[in-house]
Amino acid sequence: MSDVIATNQTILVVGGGISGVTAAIEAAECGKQVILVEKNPSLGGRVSQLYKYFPKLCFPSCGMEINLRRAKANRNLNILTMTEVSAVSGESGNYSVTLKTRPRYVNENCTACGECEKVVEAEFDSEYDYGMKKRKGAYLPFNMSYPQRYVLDPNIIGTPDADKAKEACKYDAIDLDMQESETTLTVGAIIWATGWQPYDADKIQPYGHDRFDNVVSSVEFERMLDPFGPTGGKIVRPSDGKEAKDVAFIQCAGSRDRNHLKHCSRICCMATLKQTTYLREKFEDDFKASVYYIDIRAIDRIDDFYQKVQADENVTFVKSKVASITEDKDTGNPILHGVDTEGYHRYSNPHDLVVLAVGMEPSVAKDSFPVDITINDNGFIEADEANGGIFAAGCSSDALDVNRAVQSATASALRAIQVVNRVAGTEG
Amino acid sequence: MTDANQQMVEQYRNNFLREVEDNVEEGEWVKMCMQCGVCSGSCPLGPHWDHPPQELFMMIRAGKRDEVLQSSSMWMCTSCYNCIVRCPRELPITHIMHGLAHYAKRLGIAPKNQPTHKFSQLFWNNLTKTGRVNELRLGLSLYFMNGIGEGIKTSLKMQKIGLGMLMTKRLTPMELIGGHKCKDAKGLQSILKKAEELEAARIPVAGK
Amino acid sequence: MAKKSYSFYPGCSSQKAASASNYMTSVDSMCKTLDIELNEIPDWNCCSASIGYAGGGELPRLALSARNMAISEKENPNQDIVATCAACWLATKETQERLHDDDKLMAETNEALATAGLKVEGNQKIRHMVEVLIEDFGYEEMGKHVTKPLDGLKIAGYVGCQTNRPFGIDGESYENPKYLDKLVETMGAEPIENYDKKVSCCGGALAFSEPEKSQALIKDIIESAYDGGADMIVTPCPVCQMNVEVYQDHINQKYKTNFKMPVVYYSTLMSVAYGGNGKEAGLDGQIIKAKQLEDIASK
Amino acid sequence: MADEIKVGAYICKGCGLGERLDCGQLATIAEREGKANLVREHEFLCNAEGVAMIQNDIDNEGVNKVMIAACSRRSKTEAFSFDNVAISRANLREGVIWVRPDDDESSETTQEMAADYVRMGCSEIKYMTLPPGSEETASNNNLLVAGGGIVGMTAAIEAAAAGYPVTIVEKSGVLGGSARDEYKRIPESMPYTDPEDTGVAEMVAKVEGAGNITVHLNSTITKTSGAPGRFSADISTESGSTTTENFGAIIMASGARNYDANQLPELGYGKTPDVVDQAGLEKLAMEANGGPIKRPSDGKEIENVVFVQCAGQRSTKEGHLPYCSGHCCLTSIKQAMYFKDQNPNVDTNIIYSDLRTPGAGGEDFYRSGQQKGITFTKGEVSEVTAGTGGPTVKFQDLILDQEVNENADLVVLATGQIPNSGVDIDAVESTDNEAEEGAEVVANEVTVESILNLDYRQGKDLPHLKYGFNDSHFICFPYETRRTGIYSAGPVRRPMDMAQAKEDATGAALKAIQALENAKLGRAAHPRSGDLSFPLFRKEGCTQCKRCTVECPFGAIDEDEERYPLFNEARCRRCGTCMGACPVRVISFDNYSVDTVGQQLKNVDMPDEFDEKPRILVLACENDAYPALDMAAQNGNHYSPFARVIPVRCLGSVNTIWVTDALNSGYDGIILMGCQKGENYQCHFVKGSEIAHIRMSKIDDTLESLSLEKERVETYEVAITDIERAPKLINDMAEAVEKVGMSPFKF
Repeated sequence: MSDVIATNQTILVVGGGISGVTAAIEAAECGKQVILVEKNPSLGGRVSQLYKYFPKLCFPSCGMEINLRRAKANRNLNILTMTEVSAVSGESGNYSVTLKTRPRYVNENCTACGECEKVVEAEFDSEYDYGMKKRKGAYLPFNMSYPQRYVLDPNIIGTPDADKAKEACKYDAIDLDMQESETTLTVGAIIWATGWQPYDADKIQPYGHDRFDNVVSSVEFERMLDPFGPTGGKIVRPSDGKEAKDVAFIQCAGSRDRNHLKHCSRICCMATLKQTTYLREKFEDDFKASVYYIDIRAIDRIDDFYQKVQADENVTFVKSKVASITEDKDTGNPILHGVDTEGYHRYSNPHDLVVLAVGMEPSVAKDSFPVDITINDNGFIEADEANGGIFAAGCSSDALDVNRAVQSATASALRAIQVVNRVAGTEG
Repeated sequence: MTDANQQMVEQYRNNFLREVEDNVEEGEWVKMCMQCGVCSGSCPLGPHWDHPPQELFMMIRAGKRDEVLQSSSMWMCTSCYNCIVRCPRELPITHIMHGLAHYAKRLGIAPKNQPTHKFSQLFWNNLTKTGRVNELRLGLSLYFMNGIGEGIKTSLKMQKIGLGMLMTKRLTPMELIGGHKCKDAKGLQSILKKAEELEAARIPVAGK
Repeated sequence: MAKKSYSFYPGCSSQKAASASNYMTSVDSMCKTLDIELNEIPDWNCCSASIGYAGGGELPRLALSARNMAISEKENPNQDIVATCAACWLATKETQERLHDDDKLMAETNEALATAGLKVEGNQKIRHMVEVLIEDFGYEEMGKHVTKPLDGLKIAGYVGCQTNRPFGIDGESYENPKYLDKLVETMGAEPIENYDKKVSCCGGALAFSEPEKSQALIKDIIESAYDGGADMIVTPCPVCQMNVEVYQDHINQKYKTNFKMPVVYYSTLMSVAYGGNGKEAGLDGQIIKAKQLEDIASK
Repeated sequence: MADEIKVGAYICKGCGLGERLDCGQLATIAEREGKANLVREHEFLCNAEGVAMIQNDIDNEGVNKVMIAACSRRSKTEAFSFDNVAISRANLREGVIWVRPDDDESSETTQEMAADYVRMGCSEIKYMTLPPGSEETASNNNLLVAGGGIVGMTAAIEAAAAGYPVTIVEKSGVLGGSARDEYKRIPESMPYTDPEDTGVAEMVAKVEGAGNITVHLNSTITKTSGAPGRFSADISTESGSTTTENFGAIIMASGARNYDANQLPELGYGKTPDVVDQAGLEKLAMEANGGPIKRPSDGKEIENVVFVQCAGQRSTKEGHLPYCSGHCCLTSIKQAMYFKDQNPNVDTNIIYSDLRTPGAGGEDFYRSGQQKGITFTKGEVSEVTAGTGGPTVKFQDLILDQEVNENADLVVLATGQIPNSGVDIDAVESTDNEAEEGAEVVANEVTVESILNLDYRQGKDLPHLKYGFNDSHFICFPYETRRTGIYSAGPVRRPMDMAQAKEDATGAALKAIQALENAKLGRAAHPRSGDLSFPLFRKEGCTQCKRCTVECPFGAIDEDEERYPLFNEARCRRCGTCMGACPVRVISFDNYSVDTVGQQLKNVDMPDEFDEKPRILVLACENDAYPALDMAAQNGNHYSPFARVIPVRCLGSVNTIWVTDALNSGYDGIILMGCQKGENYQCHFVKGSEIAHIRMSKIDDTLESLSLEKERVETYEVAITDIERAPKLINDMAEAVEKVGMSPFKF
């Protein structure tokens, strides 16, 4: 990391999800010096874990390919993975930031040939697959990982696995002596794009995500569609591997709920509508989808996607917040209990599988920001003069869909450029 | 104006909502309901409600005063608190149900023969008398609350239980004469009297 | 451990020769073992158990619990108020919360109390006996005193409503609290895994006024315990204990079942496990005899 | 750069290439057949030492063209990027050894595969030259903003704050747009509980205070020509005087107008003054200015109001808007608060079907509305009638399941927004399917007058996407319009509230700035950002068929006075669709031409018919199909050793001559892999894939004339996720070839 040069005309972007990557590239393509830090081993963020985007049903990796090509081609852009911001001081136009980089144990010699993965035995829960699948102790996070470079799990360091991996590497790419390193840089502006994490479904006790196999979260369901994912692209029940053709979707799972997240996470309705189309994709006409909702928030132009799904006779909508889920012990079917509030109809509906449309929670907890900026009580960064040269991009500013997140990221790039241009103006 | 028109004017005006806010325990929460229905689905006696809580809240906003206050629904509440802990808007639903029931009673328009309505009153009378509940008296008065004939039947039906309780010393005939009580029952009653006065002052029973 | 003293609110059902008098018996012997001193609140009164609301308005009902708190503050200063009855605990704790949230209520309540020369501040902690056991002693400490582990007993931990909602035991979930299971384990017995009626309502105060409705609920609670292979049900609540135990004959008649499921208190289990005899454990108070416990107790 | 060409060919032996392949033979091929002037093998080419070796050859050996035979061009891109030299990559890893089994019977064909890729790499580099960058570099830092509303002013203020001078052209006589007609705005900062001042005044002050913002009021843009870096715009005042100014980039912030509520007689609009739309209520609120709001008909203080959500919206009814306008739920809550804040006893009932208050602020504001006593009723309004005691709203309460007639003092209809997106240039020759008809209805409505009056061959305004909005079609790239250097922002792009519109304006300003910075360097904008190549045009050969001007997805090509195509390089996105379109092949790029591809496929070694070694040509989109094949390789999905894959910028750039040449030179099968086309197209050059499919539909004639089987040529839509399918398509072709037999055209 010693090779990183930064001045108070440099823009620091924190977070390598689609918002951070966008902000960084847009700024760099305006000719600015940009440093992008990501705490995970690869860029990509949450969207890289999605099967398709709504409403176009296109693939996130497609946009990522373009962004990666833009990034590779741009020499104004300096990308640091496995790196976090541990401290920030100073003011707009002159910040001092401390970056902590965890050891990857693999250097730039890595050709991603995969020999190390073959020989390592230890397996761990795959973060990329939300623990639904195992990965080796030497691994490439996912197909499109960038940098296209392997990682050693810190837990195998000091075990025979580590030495095996080292021996297997013909390119002297594995360096078991790597240590956590820390550097302090000067930057002019900071774009905060640390994004979101899915709300912990286990906390929504009445739905028994922690007790019933066939209750999954929407992000877990999304992973099922990945041909390389935990189920090889099949929509099946975790309990018995049977195809799940009768699926219930529960909206506002953790959102709009003062016991959980007070805010509306905006994306969940569209995500569910999208996921009903997965069922049609896989099972043609042989499926049933039931959406339990309070309000369907298919906002603005894309309301027509909602209208399309409504027209699908295999999809039904029930205006009801499901009260509780019990499990039919013989079949493993989750049974949803509640009241359809449109005219008061009580139901106890069994389904093959239940998908909880979990909400968006800011990844960085309100009290653990390394710098004092204005954060609202939902945990999102407010647009506030007092934040000086620090600007939020994407889901660290509010619960946003991809399109709006990129919009916000592009805007944040200009705000950062205003700062560094001012600096340039005064310093010439 | 014809009744129809009169009714039309009343509908969806907030007169009744305001009445509830002013006079019903925790009534000011009613407006916060977003009609998700989680309370209705969470109630163990759910199937027995003519109008589940969330519907009652909408009825209040729609100005359906009589339907609400004369309903037996809120008397179905078993105080299990399922609705309260699950409500995404943190409405104290259990208390609102108790409050509505009490207010209906206070107005004298609660359903006359609703058993819980009666029992609840008996319970209150029983405890305020001596300051402590006298289970035997409560039981007997309960059995006879629908008249002698009914009472005999019920007590016969309950006899076996009564016996079991007697034999395990979890019930004693001695309760009929004397039994447990607060020494300072007078003091307690004066407290309750004062409390009732204060409440009455706060809640002038709105006639119809 | 040094002696621990609490201001005690037994509640109507726990009085001598009342429906939960056997609860009291077992609590006494449990406390003896754990060196807990319970100082009864002098001249305490009924809390109206979240059912008196037809006759009693908000303020009068709050005044009831407020009186108990006021006396406790005066007679047992600086002691937490402990209740063994779920309803008593809940009513008192709720009163404290409401009085603190609403100054007007607090003022009016004190105005009423003043007529009997009382005044409430409501700063004493209001706790359920189970809280005391878990927080002030802990499972390990409770385990230390076990002399007759309840080997081979399979017990369904029926938590019910009011010890669980809306306050519940700290750190436990409303939908799947584990503390009774842990306690059962601590006493050497085997808890029923995922007993799915664990927190279902028994019909509570409606047992009298709506017997059919509440007995339908009770039926499921017992059935599910049988399904789980339980020898008996344990509960922390006198209302639950009474309702689930005494109506089994009625239920058998109505539903053609043949339930004979003993329903005991956690304190019953503890008293036996701590070596108490059947009398001390209040086993003679079981309408449906808890045979296995009696055997262990008489060993 | 030295003018004599010196090709350096570098063959990597890392990643198992050394073990799996006879690299010596490959080196010989590069030298003998590939005519490389300098050939080197290296154990591990991408490491520092290997890269240094190449750099050294460039610096000291005069190597000016580099052919790297190693991994895919998508791997180690940074390591293998050298200044001032053309580079080609032969994909021996993902393209060969990773897609072939490591066993003896495969080794021969695997080696042949590798050999061909080396031949291809060498022939490609021979015909590549390093693009110098367009001479058409123009430098102009000024931004033109069409529209002086909140969006336009925000764009101007933000761009100016970054040091770029801005000119605002506003049709009306004042700045502020529709926001001027609003009493207050939806809150934009915590605690999100109360309506806020619109902030228009201070914005106007900022605009006027800024030294580098010029405002033209009562003016419109009557002509726009040029390209990023050199736009020229005629700005005309009502009085008719016109000034012409030059700009680097343009932001279109022409906003939206209110749906005409007169189209909703069933909801009582126009039948009584006591039924208003949201704009009408803002007017009443401004008149009341904090006092009690009065009823239009008789000035009576309003005691109860009913808000009807989705009025004429989210409906497929004739004349209604099919979309949701996004802001109306929040706006109605805000407007109900106008009443509640002034007098809590006023009854306000909002009748909605889905209450849409997304995000953190949205839900807080909704809760605040309830706190203030606004009643929310899930219902369907069927009719509003005028009556003596005020209008009556007839609706079905969906919760209480009852029909209600509510009498009100005032009824507010939450009608929607219609974008001022100018002329719908596609509407004319629109051959859209039924599904799109709804969209057309709206589109035609908004076909009023042009906003930009572009002097472009393809039309006066930005193409509309749907329902008249000229949004970007791309989820990940919301600003990518089809007119380089012109960015739309605000409700003209998609329905949005004020807060989002300001965010949007700021983003658009960034893109505009970026566009003019790109123009200074003559480099491409998204998606081929930084590409310095540009279309070269050999006028002599041109037959003026106009295919390039018509097919360019970005309207980059106009016609000069002699009706020859006129390339506006700064408008070009370098997809090569023009190159693919040109029947006489007079269009090319320095580093991507009919030859760079044509020579590759010609230089593949073609075994004779009886060798039973067919050759299958795969032309794959570089952004989706090619990465899919790479990832297939990465995951060990094997495919036929007879395939030869060439990445193309876009299927639109595929010139049918390549297909005919391939058939003539004996290829047995040809596969074209492009992106999804149609309504949800995924082609990054919008039309490329679609156009290619149309072109290829005509290839059958060619096949017939050569008396070849149709099965020999297939065109597919391939997504980047088709990691299993892409190899399968190749294998399917191999099987098909086996069935129909070898091509007779092998000489």
